[in-house]
Amino acid sequence: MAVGWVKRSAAHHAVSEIERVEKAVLETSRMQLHKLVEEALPELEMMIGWAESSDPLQTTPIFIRDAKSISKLTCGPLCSQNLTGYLVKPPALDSVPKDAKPIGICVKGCDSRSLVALIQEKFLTRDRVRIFGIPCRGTVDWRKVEKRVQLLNVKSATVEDDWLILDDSGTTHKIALEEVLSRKCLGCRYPNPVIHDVLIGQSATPRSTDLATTYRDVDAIEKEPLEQRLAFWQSELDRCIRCYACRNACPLCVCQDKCIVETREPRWLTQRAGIPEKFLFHFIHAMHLAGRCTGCGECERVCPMEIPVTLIKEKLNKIMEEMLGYAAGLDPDAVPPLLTFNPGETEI
Amino acid sequence: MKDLSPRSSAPADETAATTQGIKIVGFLCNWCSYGGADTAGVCRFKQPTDLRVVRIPCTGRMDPLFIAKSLIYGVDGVLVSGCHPRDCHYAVGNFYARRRMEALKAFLPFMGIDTQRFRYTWVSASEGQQWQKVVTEFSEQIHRLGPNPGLKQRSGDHSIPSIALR
Amino acid sequence: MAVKIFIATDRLDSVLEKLSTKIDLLIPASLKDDKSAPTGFVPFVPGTAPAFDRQTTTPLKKALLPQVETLLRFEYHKDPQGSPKSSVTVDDQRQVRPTLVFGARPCDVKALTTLDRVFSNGPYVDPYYVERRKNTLFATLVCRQNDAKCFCTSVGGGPADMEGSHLRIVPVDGGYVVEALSPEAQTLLENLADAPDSARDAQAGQIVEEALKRRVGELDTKGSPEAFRKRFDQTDYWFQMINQCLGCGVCTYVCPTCYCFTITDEVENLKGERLRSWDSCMFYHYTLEASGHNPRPTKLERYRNRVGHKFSYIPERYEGLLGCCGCGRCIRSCPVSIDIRQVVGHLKENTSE
Amino acid sequence: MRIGVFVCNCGTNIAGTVDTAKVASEALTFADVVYATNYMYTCSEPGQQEIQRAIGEHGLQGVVVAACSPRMHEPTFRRAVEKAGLNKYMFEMANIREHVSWIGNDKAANTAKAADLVRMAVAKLRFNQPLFSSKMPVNKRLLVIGGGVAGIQAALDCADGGMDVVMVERKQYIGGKMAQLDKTFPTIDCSSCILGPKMVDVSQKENITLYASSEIESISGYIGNFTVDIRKKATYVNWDACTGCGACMEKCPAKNTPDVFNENLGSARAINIPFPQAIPKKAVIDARHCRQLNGKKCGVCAKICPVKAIDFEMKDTIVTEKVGAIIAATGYDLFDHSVYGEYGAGRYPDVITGIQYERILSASGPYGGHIQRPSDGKEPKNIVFLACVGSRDASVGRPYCSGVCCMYIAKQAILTKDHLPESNSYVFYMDIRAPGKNYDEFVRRAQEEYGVQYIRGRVAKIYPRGDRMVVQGADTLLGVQVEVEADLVVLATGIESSAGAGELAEKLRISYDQYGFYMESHPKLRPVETNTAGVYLAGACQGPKDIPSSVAQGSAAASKVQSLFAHDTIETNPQVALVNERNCIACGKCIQVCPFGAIQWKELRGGIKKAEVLPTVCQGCGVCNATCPPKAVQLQHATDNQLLAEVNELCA
Repeated sequence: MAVGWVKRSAAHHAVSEIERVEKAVLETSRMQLHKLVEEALPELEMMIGWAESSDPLQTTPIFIRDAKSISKLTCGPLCSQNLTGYLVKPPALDSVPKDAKPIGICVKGCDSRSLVALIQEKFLTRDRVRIFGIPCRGTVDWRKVEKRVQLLNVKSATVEDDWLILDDSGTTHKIALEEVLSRKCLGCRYPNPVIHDVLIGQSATPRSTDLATTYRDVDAIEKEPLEQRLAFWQSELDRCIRCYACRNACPLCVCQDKCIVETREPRWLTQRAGIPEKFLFHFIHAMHLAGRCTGCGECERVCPMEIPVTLIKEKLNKIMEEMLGYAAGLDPDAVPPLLTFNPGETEI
Repeated sequence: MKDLSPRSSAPADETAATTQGIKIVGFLCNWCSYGGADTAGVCRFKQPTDLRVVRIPCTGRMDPLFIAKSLIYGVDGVLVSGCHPRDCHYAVGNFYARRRMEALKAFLPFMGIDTQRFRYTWVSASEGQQWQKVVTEFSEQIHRLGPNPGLKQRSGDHSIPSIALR
Repeated sequence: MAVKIFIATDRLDSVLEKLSTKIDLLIPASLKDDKSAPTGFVPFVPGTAPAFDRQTTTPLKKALLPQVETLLRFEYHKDPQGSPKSSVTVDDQRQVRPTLVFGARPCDVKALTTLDRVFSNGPYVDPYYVERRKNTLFATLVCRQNDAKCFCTSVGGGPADMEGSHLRIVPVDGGYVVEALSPEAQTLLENLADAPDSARDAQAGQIVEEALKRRVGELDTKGSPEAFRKRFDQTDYWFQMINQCLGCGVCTYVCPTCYCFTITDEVENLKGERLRSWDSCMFYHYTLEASGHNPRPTKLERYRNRVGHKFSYIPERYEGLLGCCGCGRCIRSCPVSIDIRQVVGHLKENTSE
Repeated sequence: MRIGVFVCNCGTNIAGTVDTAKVASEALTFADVVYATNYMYTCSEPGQQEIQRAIGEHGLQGVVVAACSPRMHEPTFRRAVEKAGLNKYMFEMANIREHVSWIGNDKAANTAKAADLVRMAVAKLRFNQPLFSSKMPVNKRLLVIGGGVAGIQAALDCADGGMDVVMVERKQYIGGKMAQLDKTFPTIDCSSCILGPKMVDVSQKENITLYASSEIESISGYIGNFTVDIRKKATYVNWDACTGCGACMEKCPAKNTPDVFNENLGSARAINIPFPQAIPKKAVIDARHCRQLNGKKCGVCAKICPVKAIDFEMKDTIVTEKVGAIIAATGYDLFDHSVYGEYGAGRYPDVITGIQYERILSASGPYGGHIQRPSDGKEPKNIVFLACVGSRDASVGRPYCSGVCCMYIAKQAILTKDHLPESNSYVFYMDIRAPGKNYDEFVRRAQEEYGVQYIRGRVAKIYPRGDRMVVQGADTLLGVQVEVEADLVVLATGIESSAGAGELAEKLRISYDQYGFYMESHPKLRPVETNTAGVYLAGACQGPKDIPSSVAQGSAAASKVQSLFAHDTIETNPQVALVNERNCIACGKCIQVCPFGAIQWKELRGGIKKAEVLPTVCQGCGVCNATCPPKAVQLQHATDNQLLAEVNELCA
């Protein structure tokens, strides 16, 4: 699991230097965030960030309009949600007039790519957002934590150095952060926001700089024979309960209520709950994101049935990178590759 | 009309016995490949009978989801054919289609669907012989693969070994 | 004297196998080969390891209200002249086999009381539900460990609440003490295993005692129906509480008391079937009217309805019964950590403002 | 829906290998099919009447005909059902002839396939909606792009018919390649004598607006309503003032300006009127060679010009014209023979091209019509002509025949003999292609009357020996190697598409082949139409052509335009995309991908944006439909539900 780190021992050394002061940095980052938001808030319509929830292991998105609430803002490895979807999905901003002040938003590296994609697709103009970029060393997957230790009533969760420290009804669990990071984080190439107005904290070192590391899980699937892959996906997708959390959490699934998996006009899917329906639903989700997905992993994070749905999009992302040399969410002026063409590419 | 077909390339009769149950859907653009299929017919170029053609205005109309839907729901093969690049009736429809279908082609096997069940090709309205070749080859390929196993696994089988991810 | 047996942990599989010859069994189990994977109630086949250590990810309700069920099949018949649909045959035959749910949790079983009120107590009796309900027995596990998201006693249940259960399963050292709570359950236990020794019997009794006393959750739902009505039009409140909601259907699909459904006819040529499938009030299409108008156009109205339904409309309609069993699944599964306890709890705060 | 199915026997064409009665009886078992029958010839008058009778008798709301290709008879049957009161789009065809009966002999398999195709057609028909055309006005002005002989012919025909014509020519003169020719085959007519009057006509017709030295900047709109931006390139001479007196040319000191009109055989001046009969007869300054424009002190022309027409500050300007139809007549270019290293790759001055030889032969050419060698001005004795230089040669990417070279070589050889009776002409050729009227006779005259020596074979090498060129080749008829010492070698360079043809095609939204020639709608039956309504083709832009064919096509295109302009309005095709505003999420992807610019933003009350299809611009390709994520854009008559219905029949 930690191979990526061990391999690059030189980088590792430099990184751990930073991590030694991680807790302090985290605290400082949080304070820095509070200070910057406080300064900026009068010029903002609203600030979207993370706040602690009733579960210390998970944060919840928060929408701040008054200075009183700024103290609730937090940042760090427990802030897993990608907030950018709120900028474009109703009704979060229905009450915000289009000519109003900009909206402040906290983004991690991966979130910032979603933002770029949204700007690129003109759902958003750059001047409508004030971007508080937060370099990220990976976010905690609470399900991985629960698989390591049985938790009853977590009172607090803190990150110190390379460790996640939990106080569970008097018992203290010390878990290596590396072991409980989200799957998508382990192949992350863009831990630092690619677009931002201000940057909070120190920049992070990418865990991957090559396709092989980023798409290691895709390769793991591809190593299996075809029948095995089919069996794997049938088994995984069979668990799908069609709650559409993956779709709704995706910042680029902009159709939302008009999504064709629910409409009758046109009618792509029936109400049947067979594996074909589930396959087609996930095909629709994936194909609609082909060349657009920024790999933020929200779809997989929110799945109550723990289906590795991001993996499906990862494969398409890999195809786009290998076939067309395109990675989404990096260049606000680029055209998504399936919305354009090149007459010359006879052998793509 | 005189039968112009070269006798040697008439595999239909021999394969007819094995065509039972195999169904191939062909999405053909109205301007080129549908015309090419017509030309092949006019020239009496014999072809296997498994193909069922859906006429579409342009391969640009092809949402890859039509292909995915067909294969997921058990059609044995999908053949998409349109105008040659640069000959598109709508100038660029097939350029869009090419990228989208290439992406799908690379994607299908990841989900466990045999990419050999899907083929796209360019055949003009005058290329009757080429059409015969395409249909014959693709039909034979699907026959070699046999019926689409589809998503036969029963819902609720939890014994499938998973693949280790990070 | 109630019939009791002791099933040693290592004998569990064989006992269940024996039991499954008498009645179909549904047990909580992992939904893939990996033990830590999401769980749900699945038909028992020998070798399936029951997951008694934690609450299932998907709720028990699907045993009585499947996610999708065929209500009826129909076929049109044409005469040789092709007159359209000259006759139609309908097949609504149902086969419901007696089933025992082995290892349900008190909260899950408690939730069925809400479903019962809707489906069996009239004025519209749902034959599909009723038939399954009649043929389903529950062996309920006394809940020894709740987590931070459980709040069953806040909503009228409890970790040892056996209302609606036919058997009680008490996890003790080295196995389970299973006790019949109804006459039909007694016959099921016959010749299955020996009675527990006195030490284990006593331990079981002690565990039940303890569980009966345990308070789980601190939510106070008294006055919620009225508070909800006052809050109904306070958009700011709902914005503040649940603006982070994604509008997905996780909470409703994992909820053991949510029972909303949709009915569709799936027709192919002359044959068709009428399907009933779960629906979710969190979905746009749930209230979409044929005109195109949607009375609940955004997630604010939809989430408000979900809270109102569970904590105001149902209690007002059914003499204080709540549409919530306190299992905490919606909190556990919510992708953005919305805690329904907070939303309901805050209803009563400063309602005058 | 009450659906009727008509299965055509097509004599024995279908019934020979398909059990049509069985297909019909099977169709009766499909839902909604209330009537099904088979008929001998459904497309015949009685066959159509049978459909109309059944529509009335059985109250049919939709009709499926299983017969030949819809590309053949769909319009026939649509008219038939329309006459019986149905909307013509409540009709579907199953192709059981070209796609079934003619391609297999297994009757059982064919019958099953035919039944499947009928089932799919019925399934689609259930989702058909009546569609209605709308009418839109036609702007009766024509744009002709290219002022060669094809364009001139088209423009004059339309202008004679009373229509306004706008002609755009990128060179400073019209007349095209024909203006450079000396004589024309097979009649040896003087090219400028027969073209000249037509050019003068163009300049004198009041209803022709000529933009020379101009190019198409952009084109928007659609049939009946195009808007064209034309870039008038800076000529540095005010043409309104210029009288074409030529005084400037005489005094211009930039004497080393290449003479493009004379194919660089001589030199011109930086300010130039290329030939005496040029239309328009206006001077143009070549900015690359003008001393004044290159920072040197000069301005001689400005001083000399009696009407003060010189304007060194002139810039390109854009003018906008609105037209209802466009004829592309952009002509051709000649193959650049420098890729042939074995022929000297353009290094030898006495190895010239056919068009250069035309200029040499021309009395208004660089040598005043005297045949002489470019190198030393000597009269040549032995002249060798090479056919197929850049034609029928796949190795240089030109596998096609240029069609005119055999003829112009014969003409040039004949003219050579006329000019220089003592000379010897040799022609190396692959095959003689002379299929026109009096063409073959003409070639024979060259061989028999004029003693031109025709050698069948390719030339392997051309190299200098002393002041002569050695042409080495094979005579494949005699099977011997041949070597000719030539004073002058003429390469019959082939025809290739005009430079920039591709870019213009993209502006016109028409397709072009791999060689850059524009694609006609149908190679036989729609030779001057393109697949973009309102855009027509004339001349060599569509493929190599000689003058008679180009003129004929010019007239043909003009007649197409006139029949379009005979109507005040045109009916739109209702099989276009349509936005369901309720489902549109305003992502703009359809606008981004539409090849025709047919989708635009529309603002509803409250500033809500939605996509809107302009039905008159939409060509019905469906790229938007495939792209739209919520499928709010649906291509009428090929909607998702319609295609899914067809696919679903096969999934069962």
